[in-house]
Amino acid sequence: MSEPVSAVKNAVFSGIVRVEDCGPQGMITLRSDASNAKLKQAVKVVIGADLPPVRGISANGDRAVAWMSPDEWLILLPYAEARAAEAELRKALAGTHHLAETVSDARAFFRVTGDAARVREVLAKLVPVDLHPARFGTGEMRRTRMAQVAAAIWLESEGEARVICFRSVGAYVFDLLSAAAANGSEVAFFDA
Amino acid sequence: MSTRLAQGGRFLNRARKVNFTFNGQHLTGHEGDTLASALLAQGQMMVGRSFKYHRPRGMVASGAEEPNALVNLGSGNRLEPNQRATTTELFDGLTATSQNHWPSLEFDVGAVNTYFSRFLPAGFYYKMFMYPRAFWKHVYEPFIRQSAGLGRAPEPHVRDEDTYEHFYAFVDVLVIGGGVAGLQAALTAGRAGAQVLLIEQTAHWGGRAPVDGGTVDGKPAAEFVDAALAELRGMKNVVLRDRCMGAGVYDHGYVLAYERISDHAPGPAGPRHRLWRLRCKQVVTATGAIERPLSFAGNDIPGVMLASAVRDYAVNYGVSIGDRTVVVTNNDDAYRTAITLKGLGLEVPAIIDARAGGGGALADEARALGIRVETGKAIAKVKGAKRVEGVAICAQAGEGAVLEEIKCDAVAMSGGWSPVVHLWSHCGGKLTWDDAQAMFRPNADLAPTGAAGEAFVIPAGTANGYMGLAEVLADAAAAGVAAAKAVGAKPKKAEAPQASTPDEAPIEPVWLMPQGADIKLRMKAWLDFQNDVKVSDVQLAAREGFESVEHAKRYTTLGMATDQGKLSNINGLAILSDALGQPIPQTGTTTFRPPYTPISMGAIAGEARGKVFQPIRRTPLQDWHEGQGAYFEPVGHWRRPYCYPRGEESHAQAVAREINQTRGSLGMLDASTLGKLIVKGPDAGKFLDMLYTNMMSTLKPGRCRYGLMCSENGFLMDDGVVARIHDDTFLCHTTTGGADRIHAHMEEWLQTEWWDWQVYVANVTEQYGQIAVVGPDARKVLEKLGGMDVSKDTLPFMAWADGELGGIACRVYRISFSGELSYEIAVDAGHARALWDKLLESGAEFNVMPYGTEALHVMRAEKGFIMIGDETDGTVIPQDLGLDWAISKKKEDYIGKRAQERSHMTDPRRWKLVGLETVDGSKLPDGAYAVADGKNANGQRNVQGRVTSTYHSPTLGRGIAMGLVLNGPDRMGEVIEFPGTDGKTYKARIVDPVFFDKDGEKQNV
Amino acid sequence: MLILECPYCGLHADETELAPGGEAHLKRFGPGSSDDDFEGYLFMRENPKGVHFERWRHANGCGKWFHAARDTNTLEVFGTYSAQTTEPPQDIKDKISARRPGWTWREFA
Amino acid sequence: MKRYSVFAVAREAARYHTGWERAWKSPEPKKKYDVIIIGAGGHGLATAYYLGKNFGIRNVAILEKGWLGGGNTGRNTTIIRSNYLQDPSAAIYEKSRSLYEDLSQDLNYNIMFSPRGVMMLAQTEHEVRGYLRTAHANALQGVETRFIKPDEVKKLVPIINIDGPRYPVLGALWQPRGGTARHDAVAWGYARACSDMGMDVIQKCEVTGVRQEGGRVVGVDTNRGAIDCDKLGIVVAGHSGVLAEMAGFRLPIESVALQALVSEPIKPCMDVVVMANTVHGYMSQSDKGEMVIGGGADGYNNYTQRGSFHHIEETVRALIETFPMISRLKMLRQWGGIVDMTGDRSPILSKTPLENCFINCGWGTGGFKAIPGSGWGFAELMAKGSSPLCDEFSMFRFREGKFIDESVAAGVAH
Ligand SMILES: Cc1cc2nc3c(=O)[nH]c(=O)nc-3n(C[C@H](O)[C@H](O)[C@H](O)COP(=O)(O)OP(=O)(O)OC[C@H]3O[C@@H](n4cnc5c(N)ncnc54)[C@H](O)[C@@H]3O)c2cc1C
Ligand SMILES: NC(=O)c1ccc[n+]([C@@H]2O[C@H](COP(=O)([O-])OP(=O)(O)OC[C@H]3O[C@@H](n4cnc5c(N)ncnc54)[C@H](O)[C@@H]3O)[C@@H](O)[C@H]2O)c1
Ligand SMILES: Cc1cc2nc3c(=O)[nH]c(=O)nc-3n(C[C@H](O)[C@H](O)[C@H](O)COP(=O)(O)O)c2cc1C
Ligand SMILES: [Zn+2]
Repeated sequence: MSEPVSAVKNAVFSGIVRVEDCGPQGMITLRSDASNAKLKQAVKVVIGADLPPVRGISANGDRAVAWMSPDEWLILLPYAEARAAEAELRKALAGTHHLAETVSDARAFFRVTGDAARVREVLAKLVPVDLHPARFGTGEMRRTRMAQVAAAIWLESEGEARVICFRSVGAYVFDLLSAAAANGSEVAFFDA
Repeated sequence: MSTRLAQGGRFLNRARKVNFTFNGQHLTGHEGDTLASALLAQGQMMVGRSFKYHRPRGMVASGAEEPNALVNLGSGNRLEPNQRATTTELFDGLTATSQNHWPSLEFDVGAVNTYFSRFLPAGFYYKMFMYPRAFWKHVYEPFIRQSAGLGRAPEPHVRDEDTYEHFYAFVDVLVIGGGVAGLQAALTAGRAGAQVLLIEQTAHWGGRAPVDGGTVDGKPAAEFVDAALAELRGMKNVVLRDRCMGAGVYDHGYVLAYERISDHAPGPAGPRHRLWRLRCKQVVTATGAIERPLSFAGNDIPGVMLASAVRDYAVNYGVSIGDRTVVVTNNDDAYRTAITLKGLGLEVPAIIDARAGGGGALADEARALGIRVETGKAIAKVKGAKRVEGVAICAQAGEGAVLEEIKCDAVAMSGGWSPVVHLWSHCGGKLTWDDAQAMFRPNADLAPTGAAGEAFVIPAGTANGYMGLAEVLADAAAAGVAAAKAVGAKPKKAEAPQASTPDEAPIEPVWLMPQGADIKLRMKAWLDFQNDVKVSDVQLAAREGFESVEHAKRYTTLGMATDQGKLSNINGLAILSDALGQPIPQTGTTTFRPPYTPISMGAIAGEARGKVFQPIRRTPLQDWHEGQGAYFEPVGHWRRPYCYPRGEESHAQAVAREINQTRGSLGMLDASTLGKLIVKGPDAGKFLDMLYTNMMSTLKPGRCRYGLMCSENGFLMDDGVVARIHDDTFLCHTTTGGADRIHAHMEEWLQTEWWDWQVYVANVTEQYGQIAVVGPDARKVLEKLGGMDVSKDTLPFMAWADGELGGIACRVYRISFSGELSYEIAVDAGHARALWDKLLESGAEFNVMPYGTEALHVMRAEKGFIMIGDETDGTVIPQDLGLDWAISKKKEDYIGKRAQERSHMTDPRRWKLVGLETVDGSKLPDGAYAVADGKNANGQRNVQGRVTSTYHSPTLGRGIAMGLVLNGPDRMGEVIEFPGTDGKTYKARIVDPVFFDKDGEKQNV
Repeated sequence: MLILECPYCGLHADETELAPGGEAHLKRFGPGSSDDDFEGYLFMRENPKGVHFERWRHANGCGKWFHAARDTNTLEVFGTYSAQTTEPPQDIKDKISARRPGWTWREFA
Repeated sequence: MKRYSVFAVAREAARYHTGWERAWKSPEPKKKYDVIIIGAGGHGLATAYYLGKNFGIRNVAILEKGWLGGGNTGRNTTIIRSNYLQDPSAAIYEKSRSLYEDLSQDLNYNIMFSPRGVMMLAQTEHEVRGYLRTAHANALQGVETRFIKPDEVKKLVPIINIDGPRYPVLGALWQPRGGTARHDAVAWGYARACSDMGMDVIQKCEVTGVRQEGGRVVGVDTNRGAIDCDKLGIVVAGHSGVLAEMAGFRLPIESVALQALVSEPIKPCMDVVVMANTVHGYMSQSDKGEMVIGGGADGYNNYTQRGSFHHIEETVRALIETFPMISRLKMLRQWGGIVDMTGDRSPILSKTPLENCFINCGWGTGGFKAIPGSGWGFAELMAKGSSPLCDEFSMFRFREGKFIDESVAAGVAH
């Protein structure tokens, strides 16, 4: 098998924050009724993390599960492990109505790092989301609109945000984030 | 002459000089100057010409309300027309030119209009220029247009070099206006713990109070401002922002704020403007008040200025407007100007107070300074043309009989104050007329309401109609408390600092000066300085039946200029009310609309320009296409290669080459944009039976079926190949444009109609790159890569299989849109390029070529396959296209079935799909219609069909087309006529739409 | 610029995250239905200046459809609720009655 | 009525314009009229005018709840064109456009019809084919249009950016005698002419109920009392749903906000009307110098005459991309109107389930251009019960599946 290529391979921009492509990332879309008795266990066993609460993301090392909608989760894990995990999930959920599809290649994935307030404000230039530290913190997965496309964001830690979008608009989102991070464009709204 | 005073100027840093040019002339000002104050300091009072009569215009105001002092700022890629000199902070290298004159500001040919002004009253153009008819287009309109506009239009090739951005912020309390009221409201709300954003449009905090005087807790107002700022800056829950204007208040607490980041210091990196898109739980509008001019003859002559502005220039910028300033007023506030000027050693020959009883404590103070005060008097007329030379005085109660002339070079006028209620009003806040103070003020009972029906805007200070400093602070503190409470904070009782100002005598409304001014005076008494609307114009409108204030506005253009009537509206509607003999509140105001002052288009567009104007969707092979110099066509947000021209080839030649190669041997297409939707669950088959017109539940795993989807309205909306993956899993291909639409369509039906059906849908469009390998040598090239059995028996037509090719995992569909032996290979997008490269490499011996969308279109047309968007256009049903075979007769229901039973849908006269071949082999023009005999009731030529797609077929060496024709399928062989727009008529024969390989032998090998 | 609470995410979503979907609680009429019923279902719309029930989708969010009760004249939102229901819930109807005494729903036919 | 002319203006100038008479009277409503028209927008007034002019029906009242012309007629971007695709549309819009040509003279009121040309840009291959189709259709419909090449586009509109890069201009559908007119003047001119014919234009008169007996309309209730009539025409655009409810029927209509904005005035720089539908923006320059810009419609029912700001953003960024030189111009004012959108986005000119009650609505985002033609046809429909200009626009077409859909080529409505 060839080496997988991410949407905006190795892209990096440095301005008031650093924006970079995270490279290939394993992802699985998992759909099931939240009340499915096997679901919690399946996720726990395969990913090692608990099902997150509404809008949550719960991690276990390099694996994580994010709430996407009442009957949908996104599973994050190393790229190479996605297909196998998909199969395991299917097996664990066999006999119940569910869907598990690998979507690693369908997404672009970015990391935005730097001063905590700067990271928030770069995102706040693009998403209609209240990113005030009092109301948005780590552990929350936010699906939203980023300029003209759909995206999901969360804080890995203060000073490090992650952005997921569709692969085809990866370059667009990278360019957006870079523009928002242009030197001289500090907002200083979250600094107080 | 206006000039710089030796001392004073709160805002000035006299130590730093700033160089700029005006109309090419090199001038200097100081750091802290506005362009207006710097020009005035240089004696440059006249800065432009009015819109209609090209009258000389000078500054009348000192801030955002300025109607006259508009300049072309900068040049070339940085030219900004209509920039207000009064809000333009001076910077080194600033260049400005004056507007609306030819050949020069001083000598303007257009000024002849002023002599004809008698012939050009409000609305004159509705009554003239009608005869002879042809003259409108060729004489009148060009003439009118020539004189249109104010600022210079940027050159066609101009590209703005600056960047712009947006910022989303969510706040508990937004306070708009950084005067004492805004500061106090922010303090109160901030102390209560609410999260506060305080914005101020200028570069200075404190608003009018430091200029107007008064004390707060025994100290000068300026000290209160400093202390308040210090405290606010220390609060973690408060953000302050200057040069940031509240531009508009919208529904559900949405507010736009316009931050001018680098207008005052262009150059360094970063955006020029930032548009804040705020969501606020509560908005406090502490936007202050705007002084009104008085309407007397000649009130537009340069040198006549608002009294507060005269004061501002003196105190803030150390600029005197004249050596001898006559003050004219109907209220006490203007006395402050006289007192200030006198204190600076300037002459104030008289204060003309229209009130018979005159003023209060300030009047006494003025008199004590030796200023002559005339009460019950008015200005009959201002003398001068390009500059005030004197005023003629009369009794306010009379008709203008001149009592005396006073020499002066400036007039400071005050007609009272109007609270800035714009932001309160944008989103539905109502006003009430305050008779005692002669002003409209916010009606607190009819505030704008938000998402929960709650009032979300609170006016404060002068913006709420409170004029005295003490009242202003008390009201602002109360507003801060109310706002804090509304957002759930726990404010202490409003404690406002104690303020004191001299007692003032009440204002007496003066809408016309003198009260009985005759028509000649009224024709010279300006209401709207920029648009040249005079008292007589509004009176004319009333006389002609334009009684609604909205009619009067539109008929006279009052308030429609770039200042949006900040100075003129109230005066205008008072004149209108008087003319109609009705009280002012019955007349009402026109509608306040955003933005408060104009905001740049660049800021509105934000970051969305150039590269990120719109998302461009890229397939995993996009880099390769770009590298090949493909010619792209936009399809939705994708850009798909239309063809890959080589060397000097034309597009048509490239397309022909690509087709010939593909049909002859081997071609490859990037089909990644096709939608791919996984539909899974126990009810997936049943669900797809409802979505497609054909039966999908009977499809066998491992097999593919072409399907049609209709809207509930019966029209064909999408098509594509469905593959059954497992018993409970299907993969539905959609058109390129259809992926998101059809995904949403499926979710909609599942969530809102059949929510008890067990089906999940996932959009995996972008998970896969999809490569079509097409042509007689297709199998050979796959076999060469090796890894899976792609033989006819193992992988027959309309089957699919999972496997590996050249070591890359993939899924191969044997489907064909070209009529050739064809494999569509889906591969994880991250590996698509690798597979593509391998295919190119092993296809080299077959001279493999990529082909673009146009070749795809031609090849499908040669085969008579329909294309969504060509054969369909939203009005076509599958039955029109002879696709009855794909409409299940067994199903009771599918989306669109009921609609297709309606009388017009079953009408035998619906046009049906046929092939068309020109008699001479040429290509039928795109979009041509077939004519029938006669004309319809509306005199239009009858038609009997139209071309839906048409191409030159390189395979057949002739033009081929498809079309919808009345009774078409029954008229095979008949020749019908298509008039072109080129004057020719094209004759075409009705034929079978399958032009090539009718029996499908090529694809079935 | 509306804000609606997505009942699934529990978020007050900006209008730009949402996609509007027209009148709510339409009853589908399929094959065999009368012309009147079909026309009523597919085209005829309540278009009140006042209380309106409508469909929205949290398109740039969880992707779920939901219902909103809103006043088209003041843009007040009385509440949002599940899409999987054929009628507005009683508590929302009560809330509307409190704020808009005398309002009716689908009385007019 | 005293005629308007340059001589009249000169005469009046001599006496300081004190002698002008009212443009329209301000009568009290009578007890009964032959015909009542609800709504003194362009369409209502034009209907009344042609009822009088073409059919001699002059005992007519036009009832307006606010100020005449204050609805969408007073807030639209004034584009006039007739390059529509479908026959019924082309017929009524071209009739309208041709009436506009002489309207100033006909009404003796300068409505400033400016046939400066309307250009609809083709920015995708699909749009090119769509406009070629329209051009062919127009040729057979007697509508003068032409598909032009990019270089001609650039010549006509020097400020346009034809090279993209995102959406290069591939050509345009050009209607040389499309253009604009002064929107307020259209309402005022018709009102003056109606008033002059003896009709009553009654402002601040809101219809609050439609009275019927035995399935026929007999009159209306208003805030100024009940008024009887033999025939009723409902011409209230965004409020059609509200009036239909009063009259006891439903419409395939939803009312939504459509927005527009103007820039500050600048010296003339664009001589034609340009519509760029791929990116959703259109722009013209008024005779006063503002750039007049139309935005998109909201997707939700709304009666507030405000809209959601993101549509303005979308439009402005599209226009900056198309006309880069506007980036440093400033938006002076933005506003909204409530437009009545039908199921196929084409208008309704129709009898209704209530006898003698007629409705003219559904012009949505594009009815200013149709005012004279719609008035002409609707008057005929009201007077005679049928009109070739209107018959296809029946409100019953939806149940038959007989749509008049203009969006099919690359068309849009404005
Ligand atoms: C922003 C915008 C841009 C547009 N751009 C264009 C364009 O460029 N070109 C184009 O051709 N069209 C355009 N249009 C559409 C066009 O403005 C309308 O189609 C047209 O003006 C409708 O005219 P009308 O007479 O039917 O309605 P209106 O002018 O709205 O008149 C209806 C009248 O009915 C009155 N009314 C309502 N209810 C009652 C009642 N109960 N009792 C009494 N009176 C009542 C209203 O007050 C109103 O005055 C645009 C519309 C908008 C909003
Ligand atoms: N006695 C009188 O007749 C009279 C009249 C007017 C003002 N005053 C005095 O003026 C002071 C009023 O204080 P105040 O705070 O109410 O008003 P203010 O005018 O002092 O302050 C208002 C502030 O709001 C800003 N502003 C206005 N619109 C804005 C917008 N859209 N966005 C951002 N900023 C905006 C202005 O630039 C100004 O700084 C008091 O000292 C009062 O006594 C007296
Ligand atoms: C074609 C056209 C041109 C306009 N030009 C101006 C203008 O130059 N200045 C202005 O203030 N408003 C202008 N307007 C907007 C009107 O002032 C007003 O906002 C609009 O008619 C809607 O009315 P409303 O805001 O009173 O609701 C224009 C409107 C139209 C339709
Ligand atoms: Zn949600």
